[in-house]
Amino acid sequence: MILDLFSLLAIAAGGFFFLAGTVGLLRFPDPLTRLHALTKADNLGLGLVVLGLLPRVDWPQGGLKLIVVWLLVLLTGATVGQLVARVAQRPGPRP
Amino acid sequence: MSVAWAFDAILAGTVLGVAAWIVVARETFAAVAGFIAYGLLLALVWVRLAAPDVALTEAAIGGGVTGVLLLGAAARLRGGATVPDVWPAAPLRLVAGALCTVIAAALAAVVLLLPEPAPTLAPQAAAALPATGLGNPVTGVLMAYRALDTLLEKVVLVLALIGVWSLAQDASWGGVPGPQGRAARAPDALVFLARLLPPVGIVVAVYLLWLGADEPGGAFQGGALLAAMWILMMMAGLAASPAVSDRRLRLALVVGPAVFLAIGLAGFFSAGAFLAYPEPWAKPLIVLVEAAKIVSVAAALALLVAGPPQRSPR
Amino acid sequence: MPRRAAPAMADLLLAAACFVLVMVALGLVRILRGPTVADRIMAAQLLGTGGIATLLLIGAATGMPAAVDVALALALLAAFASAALAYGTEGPDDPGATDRG
Amino acid sequence: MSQLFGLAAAALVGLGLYGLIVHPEPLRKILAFNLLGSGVFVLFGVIARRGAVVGTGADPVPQAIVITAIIVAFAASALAIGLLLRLRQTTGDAAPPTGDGPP
Repeated sequence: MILDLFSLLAIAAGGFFFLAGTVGLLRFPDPLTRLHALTKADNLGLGLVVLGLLPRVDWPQGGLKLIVVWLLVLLTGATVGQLVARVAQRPGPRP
Repeated sequence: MSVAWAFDAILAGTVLGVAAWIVVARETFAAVAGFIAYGLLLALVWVRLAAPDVALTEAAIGGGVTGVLLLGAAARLRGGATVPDVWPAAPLRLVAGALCTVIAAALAAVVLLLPEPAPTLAPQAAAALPATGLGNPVTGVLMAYRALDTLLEKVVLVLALIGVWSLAQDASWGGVPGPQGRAARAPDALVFLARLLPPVGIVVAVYLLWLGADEPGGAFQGGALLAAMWILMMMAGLAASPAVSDRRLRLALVVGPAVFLAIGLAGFFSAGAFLAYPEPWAKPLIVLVEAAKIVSVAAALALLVAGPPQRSPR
Repeated sequence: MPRRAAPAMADLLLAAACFVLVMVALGLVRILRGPTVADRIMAAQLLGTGGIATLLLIGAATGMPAAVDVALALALLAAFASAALAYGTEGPDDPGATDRG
Repeated sequence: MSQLFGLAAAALVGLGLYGLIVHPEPLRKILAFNLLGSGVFVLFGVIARRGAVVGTGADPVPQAIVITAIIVAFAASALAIGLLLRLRQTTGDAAPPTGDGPP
């Protein structure tokens, strides 16, 4: 019961960060600020959802796989962020 | 109805919206970006349809490898003069639209009027499963029940590759695919990603291959993932694209179909039929074929993306 | 491996999946409309992450253990797709390529 | 429940066919053709889902056929794009391979 409550709280918090990421992506004025908003959804949104699901899976394989997924997204997210920032600095049509 | 129904409705609506965008988008690059998103969304649809094997394939092929193929084509086509945007006249478009609506409506009617109870081959497939020693019915169907399809499909991949290669100019036949000197400009972040991702990708691909016997996964899914990793390394300039005439490359391409065919022919003697497996050896043989297949699938997919040879052999 | 959740919990998990999916769908507007290449890559990245979250939530709600494996593959491929979007936009003879489509 | 995806699949086939017929650009025709194909695949998926029996989520036979089909569709797209690029190379930039119809 307490674990269920924990799951729901963590997942709800994760959902909030996805909301923040999407709103930022849609409303922020230029690519670099949008990138700032997006990374929050990437790292924290998924991280909190994974955290919320951890008590609901079998250990060790299920839980470890979940954590691996999150770590992978963290690493690639940071790297892709660099790529995006580089692309954003190219000359091109501005919003 | 329920939360599950609401989820499916949102998902179906999003997929249709993206599909409509792909058709009407003005810029080709935007349409291709939409197509990548479409592939990832379809993977969710397949999970909802209780088909994780297909979801893995769709994510890897639809979103990943096809996406790169189309992006490359869009970038290369962009160099020349712009294509005159001659859409058919409005009445013709209207007729085409009406025709397509009729076809879609007919299909929708078929979906709504599907026979009840649904015809199914699942019991037969499940009954044949113990003889193969496998736990994943989809792999069972691919490798035993419909093995001929799978074998021919390997051959189709190789034939398509021969087709693509034969489009090369005479001077570059047997040469190296891809335009020259492109990878030299790879940005640091891409190089880092190409160092980071492939080791993980290879582990996941082998894991999927191993898992394929009993859980969703298999040689196609693993092979597509391997191909994606190889393409990433070629994009970053960490791996040179191989010359088409390279003997090791050609060996990698044919090892899958060849092992499959050899074991299939051996089936005449050991089990009395083409592509039949002798009972106690079924599972090890199938795993062997899958292992050979993953190499060929990965090589064929990556080279199909790389395209015809464009630089002459040294 | 996720176990099948109790009905009430399953509905809540699915509702969370719905929510994340709607967020992703809204974010898709950026992949479709741009205006810059960077925006499209970011939206693809959000789609990847959100898709993984949705997948994990569905997997937990309906007791489908394979969903985690699909999520693992998706994590790799979303990064691959983002890299391809970033790099594939540069044509071979066109170093300063911009989002001309 | 799976009927919903069946209807979506029917609409996808219609959309893809429309794009295939009316779009002037060959690359976009290839894209549309892929949409059409994916609609057919999802239709297969719906039929597989309906054919589920106790113990399996869906009938494995259509699933296996769809996996094969996805790979073959990719091979066909790659060949089509190869032909398209070669055509562009041969005809040169001044005379793009499109007119009123497919090249």
